Amino acid sequence: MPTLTLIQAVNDALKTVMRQDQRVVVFGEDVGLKGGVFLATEGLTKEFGEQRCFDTPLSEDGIIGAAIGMALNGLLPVAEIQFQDFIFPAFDQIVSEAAKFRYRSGGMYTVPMVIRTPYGGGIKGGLYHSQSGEAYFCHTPGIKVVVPSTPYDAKGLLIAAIQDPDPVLFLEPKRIYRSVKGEVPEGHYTVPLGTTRTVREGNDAVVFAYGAMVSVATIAAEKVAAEQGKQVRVVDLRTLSPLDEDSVLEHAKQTGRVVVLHEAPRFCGYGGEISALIAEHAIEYMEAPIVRVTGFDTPFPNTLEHHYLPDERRVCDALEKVLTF
Amino acid sequence: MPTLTLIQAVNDALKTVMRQDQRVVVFGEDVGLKGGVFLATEGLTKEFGEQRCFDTPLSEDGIIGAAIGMALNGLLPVAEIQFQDFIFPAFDQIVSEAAKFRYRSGGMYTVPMVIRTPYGGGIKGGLYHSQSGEAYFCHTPGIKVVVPSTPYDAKGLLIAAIQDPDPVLFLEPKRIYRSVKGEVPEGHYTVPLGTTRTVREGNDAVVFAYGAMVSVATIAAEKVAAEQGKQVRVVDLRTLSPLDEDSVLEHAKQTGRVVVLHEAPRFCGYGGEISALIAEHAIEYMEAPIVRVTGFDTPFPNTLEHHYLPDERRVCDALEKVLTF
Amino acid sequence: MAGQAVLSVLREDGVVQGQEPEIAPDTLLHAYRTMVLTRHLDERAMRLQRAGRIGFTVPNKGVEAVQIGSAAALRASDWIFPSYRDFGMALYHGVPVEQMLHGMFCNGLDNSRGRQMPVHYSFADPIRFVSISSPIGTHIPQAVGAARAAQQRGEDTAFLTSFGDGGTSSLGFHSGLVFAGVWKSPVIFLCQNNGWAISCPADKQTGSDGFAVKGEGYGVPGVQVDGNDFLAMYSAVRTAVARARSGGGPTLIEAITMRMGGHSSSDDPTKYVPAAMLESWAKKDPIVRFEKYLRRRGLLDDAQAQAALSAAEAQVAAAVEAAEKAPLPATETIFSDVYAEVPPSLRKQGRDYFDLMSRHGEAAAGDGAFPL
Amino acid sequence: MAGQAVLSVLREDGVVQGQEPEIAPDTLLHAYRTMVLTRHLDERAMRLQRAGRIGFTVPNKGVEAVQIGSAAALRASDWIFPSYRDFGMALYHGVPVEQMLHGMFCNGLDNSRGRQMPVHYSFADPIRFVSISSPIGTHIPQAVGAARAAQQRGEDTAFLTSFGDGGTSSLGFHSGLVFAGVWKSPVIFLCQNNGWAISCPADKQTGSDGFAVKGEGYGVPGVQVDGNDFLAMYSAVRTAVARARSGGGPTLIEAITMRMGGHSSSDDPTKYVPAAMLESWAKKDPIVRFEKYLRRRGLLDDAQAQAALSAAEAQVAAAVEAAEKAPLPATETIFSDVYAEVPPSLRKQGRDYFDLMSRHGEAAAGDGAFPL
Ligand SMILES: Cc1ncc(C[n+]2csc(CCOP(=O)(O)OP(=O)(O)O)c2C)c(N)n1
Ligand SMILES: Cc1ncc(C[n+]2csc(CCOP(=O)(O)OP(=O)(O)O)c2C)c(N)n1
Ligand SMILES: [Mg+2]
Ligand SMILES: [Mg+2]
Repeated sequence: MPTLTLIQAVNDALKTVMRQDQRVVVFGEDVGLKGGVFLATEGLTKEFGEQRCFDTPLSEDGIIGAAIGMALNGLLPVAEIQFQDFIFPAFDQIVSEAAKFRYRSGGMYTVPMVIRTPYGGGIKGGLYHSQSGEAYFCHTPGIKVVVPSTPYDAKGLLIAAIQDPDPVLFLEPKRIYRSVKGEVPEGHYTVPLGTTRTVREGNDAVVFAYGAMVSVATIAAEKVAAEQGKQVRVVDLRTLSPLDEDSVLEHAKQTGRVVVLHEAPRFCGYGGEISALIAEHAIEYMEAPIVRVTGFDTPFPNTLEHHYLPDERRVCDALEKVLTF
Repeated sequence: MPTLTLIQAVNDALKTVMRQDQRVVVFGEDVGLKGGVFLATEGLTKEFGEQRCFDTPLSEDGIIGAAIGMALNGLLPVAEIQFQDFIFPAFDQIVSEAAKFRYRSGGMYTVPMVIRTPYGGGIKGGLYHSQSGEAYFCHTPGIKVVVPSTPYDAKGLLIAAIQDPDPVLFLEPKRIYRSVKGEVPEGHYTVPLGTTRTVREGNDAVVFAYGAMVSVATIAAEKVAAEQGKQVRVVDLRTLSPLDEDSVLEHAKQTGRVVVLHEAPRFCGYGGEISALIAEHAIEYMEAPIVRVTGFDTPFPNTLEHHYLPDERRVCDALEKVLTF
Repeated sequence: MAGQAVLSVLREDGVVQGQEPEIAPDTLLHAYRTMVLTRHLDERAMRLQRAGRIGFTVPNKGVEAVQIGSAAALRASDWIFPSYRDFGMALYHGVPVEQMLHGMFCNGLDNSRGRQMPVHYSFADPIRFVSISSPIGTHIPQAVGAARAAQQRGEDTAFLTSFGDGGTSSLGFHSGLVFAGVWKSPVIFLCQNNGWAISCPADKQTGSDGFAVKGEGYGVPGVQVDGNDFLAMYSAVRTAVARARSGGGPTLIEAITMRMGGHSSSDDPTKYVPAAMLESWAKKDPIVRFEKYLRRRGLLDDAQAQAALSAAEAQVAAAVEAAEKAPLPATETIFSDVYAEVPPSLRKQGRDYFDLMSRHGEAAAGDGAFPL
Repeated sequence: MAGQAVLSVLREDGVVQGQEPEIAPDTLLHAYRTMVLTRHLDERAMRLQRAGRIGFTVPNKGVEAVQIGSAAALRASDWIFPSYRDFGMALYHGVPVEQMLHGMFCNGLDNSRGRQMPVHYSFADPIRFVSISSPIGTHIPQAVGAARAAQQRGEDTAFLTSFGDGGTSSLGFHSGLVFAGVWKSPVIFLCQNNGWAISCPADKQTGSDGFAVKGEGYGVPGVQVDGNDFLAMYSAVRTAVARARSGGGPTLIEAITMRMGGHSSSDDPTKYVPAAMLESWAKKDPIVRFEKYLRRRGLLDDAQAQAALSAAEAQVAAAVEAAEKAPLPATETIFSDVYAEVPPSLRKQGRDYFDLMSRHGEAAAGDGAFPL
């Protein structure tokens, strides 16, 4: 099995589906000849021609609006938004349109489409090349939100997303595009949407994470194991919406001590949902406060981003809190 | 003291500030001659002229973009978005611009402005005239989010919002625009942003609510008092962001039993933040699960909206759960 | 645009003054009957709303020639991305009146399962009349995307998207035209300039002289048409459709007309529409004008005109009855169609709610009126 | 637009061929020196980036005449809503080079307190050079709003907003021009058509013939200008500014030029920019052309040209040194300037973090490079 980086796995997923299904088209700003600013779409125009992988004008509203139209009319569009920070001009198309087409038409008009976009911090991108906006979309019924943290999942989840009958926002943790490597099967396979993945076993506590934070959680868990002999479970949520709530509750009940980890600001962030779920359905199992480790409630800074981004220090600190409560 | 409806109080607030401060300008779609589709701005063009209250072309992006520019250059703009459902074309301007100007310029450029918009369900408005999008904005650092539930607060909070040095999203619960009446002082006064209001005393449990849900909570609390003799506290959060977290934690600790109530979908909704706060900082005081009563995780329906909207049945059921746990 | 004349074919007295398009007499009569039906349905809907039997409606009196003229130039295999005022287009292509009424009563037989407000229709058959949403302009780039799918497959389908004068300020107008200009999309952009965006007059909507000129900035040819002239509308759209099918790219058509009622059943236009303006437009009534033409050509007489109206009345009356009798949507429709499959978490939400109802009873229904 | 000629004043050899604007010799020389400084700073920034001393920069070689020509037509009391390539405009009006370098090093003396990426400047003095953000086009309607404030107060301030060919497809372009057309805003919309939006060529950005024509749809006059010709740029903007001040409304200026470097320090333009295209544009270098003109007029000689360059080098070198020595932003700047006052909840977050640092130590800094 070839070893690929996360972004190579994305590229491989696109090629795999495009070879199998003529209906799949890939487009966005600079995805053609240039192959995307991160090279996720490299080689696609060459292999599949300009009809199937092409550049668009600089309008995210147009990109997503057109993708919806294509999906309505029999294609399987995979639109790239160059940075998740630039998805907001398309917010209306996503929230008011893509997410509501099936509902408002009683299932008559549907929009199977994928929006791929790099998200998250850690690349010295400042306020506008670092944001994690998953909560905005997870709060929007009708759209699914997926975040891979390994090359294997990136390919399998992306293929599943493209084949899904509903719109899927596929958030790619750009910080680990090239730093994470792993074995990735050739050809077609899927990782089903709507399941979590246990990254590390342990019964003393659990950390829920996704994207680039999964490895931060794992490093922290290893450290705690080494230093204190406690075994911390790490769970990669990977489909943020619709969430496998049973799995989250199961992990929470089994460990009784929970840390929730993400890069986005804390207030009304995704972590709040995890805490709230547990506080409603498993509070009687909790042996400690449910602690969130997140970005701060500020815009994303540049020079000081290493303070803003949760790191193992902060996760270890939270684990200490829940383990010693 | 005159008795006004909530929308009359909004109108009164605008007139009061406009009389005192030339810098205040009011604009949006149909706010001029027509006085706004709900008549919130009735009479303003007549009293203050077309320079200070005027209609704009049909572009929310333009409305908010222009408001930002006016605020940068010495005016105090109060922009109306006709329905909160139509704010999304301006999402980029709000989230990327208004909320980040001060931060990114080190305080050199600031945007004191207010965005007023009717929100929430209960008027048979279906998917696009009923939504409660507060969570989107509360998750965005740099913008404040305010929701009045009484005429007194509507006027006092709106005046405070207009005088605030930062951008404020002022969400008006349109369902109770005319159904709620109350005494409102003439002339200038403010209700400071960042404080909660205890609507009903009680130590057996607390319901956190805002907007049109405050009266739903109160009706449910009365019912529980009448039927079970339990006294349920009702707290109106009224400034959703930045939230008075200490007050929330205090109420939670004092009662030990918490219900969180809102109209918006549950998943990643505002209620999750309240639950999560408590689960992190006051879980040891909890004598029951923290229960959320919310809209469903679906788009907002039309004919069946009375099922979608939390009513006293649902609040009573939740209170039963937390009181008997 | 300034220099270019407004396309018109029929004088107000029904005499042909311009280039008369070739249309089969049956088609003309079908168009006429649809215009009469559209007008009648529209009036009836307003009365139903005033009587509190439906919650809301959107008047479209005065714009029948725009809608039916455009629809007549399309094939059933074409697509329409309509705005909320366009139900005449669907009627022309044979969508049953009953379906329309179900959508006005938002009942269980409504295609949207009563989820949408009245008149926000979704039809797929006999013509694709794509699900209407309230946000202005969002459907415009969608039409361009749908057209791209057809281009990709080498089909000669045409795509018509319709929006108002106000709609030209929306984001969707801009992105739709940017993409269509570059992609040479087979799309007809139909701007219904009916003088008003709620209370905002068209000349406060744009600094330009009219709306057709807006095409130029995108490389999309624009044309102004007398929107109260069925033949002119048909001609303009037919020409644009022919361009679209043959790979010639998009066209922006500005239909100049007038909204003869309020913006919606919640609106009081007397507050802002000058009475004189209404009077002058009343003389240009598109149905009256078209009828005069048909009579001149000997295609219509009193009896046939009366028959058209009676047929419309009968159809609408039967449909109102059927729709009012139809059941409400089932409560579980709140939870379905969010996704293709109801996810486990949402299923649980639904189950919990049904459980709650079994203990606490049904929710109290509201009064059903949209207050504006 | 098709029929209208591109405004140009200087031939490539520096000979005046068009209408020469009246400009004081001192102004011409200040413009020249600023162009030289801008070019040098730009090159130096690229070398700093390549050496890993700053994380990112945005080349602007080739567009100095657009920037400096425009800036020279403004008063210090006017406002600029710039794009990320426009620092030459600020230099012209006297923003200190040191400030620029602090912004490139994102240090504690940077106006944004190191919160923004390099070159996303905020200056208020001596000219309002409004805080730059990365999202394309958002600043355009803001300029229109700021202009409305001036109109309201009866001031004759002009507002210039600058964006790229790609920027014309953005939402902000549309809404900005819609509002400006209706409000007759004193705004100069400067479209820098530098041929590319990253890798997307201008002719795949729009179906129109150029970008100036886009004004018509908004009732905003448009003009195409040779962007490598300082005198033409100055003339065009001066005319537009005069219109703006006198209540004549907005103008859309398309400056036709060429981005002679990559899109940013992360971009490899050889992948998509044809070499021949670069070569042909190299002959039109705006500084060389302007220098020829000044020499012809006897305003510049070898010694003065050399002095301009040496002065630029010295200023930049000193500024680099100062900026590199400056401290990092204080950690508490993460939490300030979110609101005018730090709210209690955020203050608590900050305190908790400082507390954590006291127990677990500082965070590990990253490598400081923007990878694209
Ligand atoms: C994005 C958005 N903003 C505001 C509204 C509220 N609204 C509904 S219709 C309308 C006016 C539309 O005018 P126009 O486009 O001319 O169409 P017409 O109603 O005249 O057919 C407005 C402002 C909306 N539906 N969507
Ligand atoms: C809304 C948005 N989408 C995408 C980007 C990424 N991006 C940055 S610059 C750029 C191209 C801009 O081209 P143009 O407007 O011509 O300006 P130029 O860089 O040529 O000066 C793109 C796509 C962005 N910054 N904002
Ligand atoms: Mg209109
Ligand atoms: Mg460019």
